[in-house]
Amino acid sequence: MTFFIVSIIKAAVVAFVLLTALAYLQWLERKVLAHIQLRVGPRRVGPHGLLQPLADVIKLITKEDMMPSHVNKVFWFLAPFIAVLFSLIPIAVIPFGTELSLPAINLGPVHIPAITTAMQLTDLNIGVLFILGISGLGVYGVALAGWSSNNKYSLLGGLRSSAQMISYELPMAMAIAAPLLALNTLSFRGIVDGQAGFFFGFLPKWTIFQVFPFNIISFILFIIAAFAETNRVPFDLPEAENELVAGFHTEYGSMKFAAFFMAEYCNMVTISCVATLLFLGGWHPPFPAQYGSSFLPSLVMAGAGVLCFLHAMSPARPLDRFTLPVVGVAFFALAGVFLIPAVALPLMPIIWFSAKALVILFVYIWVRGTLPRFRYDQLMRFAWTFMFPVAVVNLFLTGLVVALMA
Amino acid sequence: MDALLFMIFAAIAVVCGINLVVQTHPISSALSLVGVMGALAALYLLLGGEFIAAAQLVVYAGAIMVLFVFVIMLLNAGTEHKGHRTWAKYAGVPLLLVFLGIIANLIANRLPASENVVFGQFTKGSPLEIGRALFTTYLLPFEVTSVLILIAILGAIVLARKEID
Amino acid sequence: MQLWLIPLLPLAGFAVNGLLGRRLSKTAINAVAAGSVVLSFVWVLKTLSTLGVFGGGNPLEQAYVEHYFTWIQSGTLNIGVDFAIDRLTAVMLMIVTGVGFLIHVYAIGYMAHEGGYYRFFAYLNLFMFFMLTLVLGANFLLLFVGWEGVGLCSYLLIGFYFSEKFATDAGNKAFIVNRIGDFGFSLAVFLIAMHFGSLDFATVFGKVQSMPVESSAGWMTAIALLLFVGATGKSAQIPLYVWLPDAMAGPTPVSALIHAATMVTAGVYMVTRSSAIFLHAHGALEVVAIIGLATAFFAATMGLAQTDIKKVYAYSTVSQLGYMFLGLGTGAFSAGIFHVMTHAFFKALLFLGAGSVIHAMSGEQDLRKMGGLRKYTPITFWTLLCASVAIAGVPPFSGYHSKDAILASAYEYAPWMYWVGVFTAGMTAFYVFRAFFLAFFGEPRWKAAGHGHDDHGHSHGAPHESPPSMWIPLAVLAVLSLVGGYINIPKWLEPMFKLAPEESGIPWTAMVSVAAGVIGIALAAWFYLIAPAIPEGLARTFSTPYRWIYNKYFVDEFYDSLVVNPTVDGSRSLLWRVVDAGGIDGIVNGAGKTARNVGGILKRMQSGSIRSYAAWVVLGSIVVIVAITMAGGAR
Amino acid sequence: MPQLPPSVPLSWYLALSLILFVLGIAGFLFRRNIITVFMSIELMLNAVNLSFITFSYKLKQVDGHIFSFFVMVVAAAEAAVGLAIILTVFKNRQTLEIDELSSLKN
Repeated sequence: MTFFIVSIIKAAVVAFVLLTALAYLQWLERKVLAHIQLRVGPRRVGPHGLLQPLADVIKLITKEDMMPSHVNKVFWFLAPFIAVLFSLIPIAVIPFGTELSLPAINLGPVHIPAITTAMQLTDLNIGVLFILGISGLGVYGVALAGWSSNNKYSLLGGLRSSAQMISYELPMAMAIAAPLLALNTLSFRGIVDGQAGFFFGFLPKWTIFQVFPFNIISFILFIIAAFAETNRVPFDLPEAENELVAGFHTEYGSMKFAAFFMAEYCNMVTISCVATLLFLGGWHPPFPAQYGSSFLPSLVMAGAGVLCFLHAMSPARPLDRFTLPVVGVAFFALAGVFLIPAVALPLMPIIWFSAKALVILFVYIWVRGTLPRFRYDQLMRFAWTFMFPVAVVNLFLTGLVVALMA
Repeated sequence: MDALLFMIFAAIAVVCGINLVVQTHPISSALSLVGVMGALAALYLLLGGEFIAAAQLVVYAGAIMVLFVFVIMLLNAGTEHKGHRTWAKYAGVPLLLVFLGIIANLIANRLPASENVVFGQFTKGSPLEIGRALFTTYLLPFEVTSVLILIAILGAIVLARKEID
Repeated sequence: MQLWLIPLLPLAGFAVNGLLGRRLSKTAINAVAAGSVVLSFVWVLKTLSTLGVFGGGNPLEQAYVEHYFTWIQSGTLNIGVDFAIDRLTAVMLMIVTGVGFLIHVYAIGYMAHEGGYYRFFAYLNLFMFFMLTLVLGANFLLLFVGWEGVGLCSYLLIGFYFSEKFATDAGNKAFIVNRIGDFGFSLAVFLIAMHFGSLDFATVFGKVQSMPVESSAGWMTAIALLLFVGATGKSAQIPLYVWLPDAMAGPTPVSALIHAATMVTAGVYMVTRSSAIFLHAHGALEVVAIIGLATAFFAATMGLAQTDIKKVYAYSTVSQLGYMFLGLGTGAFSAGIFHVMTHAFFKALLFLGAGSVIHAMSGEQDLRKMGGLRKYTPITFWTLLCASVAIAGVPPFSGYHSKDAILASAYEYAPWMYWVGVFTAGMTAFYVFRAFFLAFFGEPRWKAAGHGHDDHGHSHGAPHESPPSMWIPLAVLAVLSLVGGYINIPKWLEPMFKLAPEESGIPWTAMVSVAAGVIGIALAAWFYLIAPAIPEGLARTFSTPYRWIYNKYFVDEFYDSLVVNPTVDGSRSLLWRVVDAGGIDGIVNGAGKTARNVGGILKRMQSGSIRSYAAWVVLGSIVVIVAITMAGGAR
Repeated sequence: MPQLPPSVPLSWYLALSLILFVLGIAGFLFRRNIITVFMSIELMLNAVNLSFITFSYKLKQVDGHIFSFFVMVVAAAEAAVGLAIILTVFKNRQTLEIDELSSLKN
């Protein structure tokens, strides 16, 4: 019985965190893009536009949800849900940290037994394959949306995305297979456990450092394929606005449009988590604890606090003189909290995990702000004449090395 | 629990299968087929076939059916209209019923009383086992299949080159 | 010890030259061809030294076997691909790779101006591969593989000048005649597999030795005789020797390597290898001895009157092979192998020398158009002299030792054989020196006759000495054929063939044979140096025997009228007109007609609509399932 | 309401596979769109796979899984070629009606 309750609680927590993260990921993207382009970005709603996502959600909900007359109704309705569904499912098998154990709590009548649970919804021992399969299904949403909108731009977008996703699934799968050869397990938890420890005491045993240098290559391949799988710049052909208006979601408005948006960001998050788990050692710190890796979060927090105070010295808006110090104090408080071992120990893994994932997400945004878009034939040629052969050769060489070392 | 899951997914499979047959639009048929495949994947998991379940999702639902949908969109095939009737149309139903009856009879009577399916009893379906069997006992078939795939790819390219460009 | 490297290196050379030769430069082709062979030669040396052959002690008492993989596994019969080295194999390996290497080097100079250069060397390497497989193979099947392979290569190389009709004909002849022998051989192999349930040398001979001589002499004799049929085919014995003289149509290095030094001795090797079987079948041994003797004698007589220098040496080869079989037949296996080695030296040298002469005469092979070459080609002269004295059995040169060993055992076996052998030795000395004198002494006859047809692509005035790549091998072989007799093969083979007679036989037999040789030489000198008129006179007085000899006893014509023409006519009239046109075509056409009629009926079912097909399939499957259920198949 | 058994007998899976197979045949027999027919074939293949897996469970051997894996691979190849053929047919005939593609006869 406790299992069910715990599971439900975990699911609720994960869902909440994920959805908030999605909303704020979008805010982050706008901010980073803005700074890349020397703009300021959202700033009006809340301090530094921190409430912008809320405003967006309200706007999207309250917009009129109109349905074009010429669409194929069933699928037109179905598509966004499919997209969101298959982008949300994979998060279920992604572990965020090690075991979390809470002591038994007695509050008079209420009695909660001691609980020890993994920071993960479920640990399939075919987790990797599961994610591959589900993300493979994600294409239906886009394809159906494109087809059912009964509009040539959308149709082209749908066709493009389906072809593109099929093409890039191969190199992606192979790039994933290469590290698995060394780790030889398919359960994410097992994979992360296989990356614990350090070479020569300082270099972490992450996958990318393991079968040098082939896993680095497969990591790069994986990231490229991930960009294509999530239809992000420079591979966002399905929604290339200057060719196809808005591609597969031309005909969608309000929440349905938001659903596609959410699906895209959710896919980004999932892929970043997978990359973190497969290649960047999951929640293992980048350098050993005796070099003080456990103090790093506190340091970062403190640094952020100091930064806030410095900004408060020369405020961009009059209000900042009061808001920024508050934020700074909050940061300092957090830094202090992270010095308490009882809190730090369980939280540390999550910190590292999300830090790595955030780095990859930042790369996503960075690339979007930097690179131009491919042409469609270039995209396909790149997939089949560069990615695929390289992935095959890389897989082969990795296997060779692993076999020789075994 | 197992029974419940079986019921649910079997129901999904059957409903989607019927839908496949009765729907007039290829796209709906394709999607219902995807539904069948998903349900079957779940049933495979119940039967302990982890790898096959995943492969079902990746290969069938993720690749083959996407290809179908792709082609359907490409040809933009509309709903079908009444064609002239062949004798098969009349002979079909009785034939099917006879077939169904015979096999059902075989399953019901001829099969020995089979034990219940309990989830987790059969553990040989893990990727490890499959891989071992695939690369030791079934190595030659495996390689031959790879050749087959290669030939299929070449054939598909040769056939369809002029269409898609 | 990686025995497989030995044959595989030449195979690699064949692959490179055969596949890329067209693009490679001549230097590269030479490097690959000769290099691969010298590498395998070196590997042979290394292997033997690792086995302690060159050291003291008593190495290789029993064979060293390497098993690579199971080739055929059916029932109890289990044939593996495995190589073995014992003392016999060691000798053969040394001969094949060593002489082979020398001849490769020679060929580089000799073939310099030929077309199809890379083709030639590819074939040569392939031949080396098969020959080494033949020698190394540790069971009859591998032996047979090598056997057939060398046959193929000899066919390819005899017909090397495929634009010339006579060359291709000679190739076909060699191939077909060998088929007859191989047929016998394969029958023997089947018999062995049937009776011993294995083809491994060790197993088979072990079983043979374990069983008493008297019992099962019948099929043992059959096996031995069938094996010997194979040997007669490959080693050009009566009645299957006819292909060897024609085989001279091939390039001279081929004649030296394949048709003198190595391949033709395969038969001797095979009989020696299966000595256990022969020793259990004395009738067969007797047949071997008699056939060998007869071949030696008649071939020698034919050699007397040949005018083509290579033909002379060809017949001498046949006759020497006869000697070897005489030795085997009289139980002196080691002596036979000894003669194989010495013969490899001096006969290869004779052919190479002949090649050098032909090279000098730019393609002329007719002895009557030569003469006086001594001062033009001194090296060839001296080397050929060495070879001639060696083959004439003049002590202390190599030919003397081996031939004497054979004759000694022949005397112990049956004196009359010995006397015939001695007479043959005399004839051998005679015709060899006849050719020698005709070629090198007397006044040049080639000026008058001019050069014959020139298939060397470059014509020039006076004969010229050959390039070093040709005369160096000559020199090496000359040395070998002079001193080769002191390599005491019979002693070395002692542990394998207990029955080998004492090396120092009755001394006077040796003297007599030597005397015969000397007499032969003297006669040759008298006839062709002092009084050149005599031979014509003799030919005129004994015109009938001379015509017989000159036409090789009309054996070819005899075979043609007896075997070839009947076969051709029979197949044309009966097989083609009646069996093929009537029977087989009738069957085929009938099948076609029936199919069309049936199809005409079944056509109705084929409505062309896929769904009806599907319905048919369902119907059919229902029927099948019901049938199976009725039969109780589906439980 | 009737109480569900904790687990179902093996034969139910076979029955399900049979039903799906028959549905596939039905689709093959009664549909006219060549792509739908093709999909019915895939449905049949899936049904067979299910029975493979089931028997593999019964025999406690992995072979059934291997077979169904091969079936999937072959199905993939078949889909690639078949769809290419369909494309060609459509290009030449501008139709997917199976009854109009009966040029095998005359």
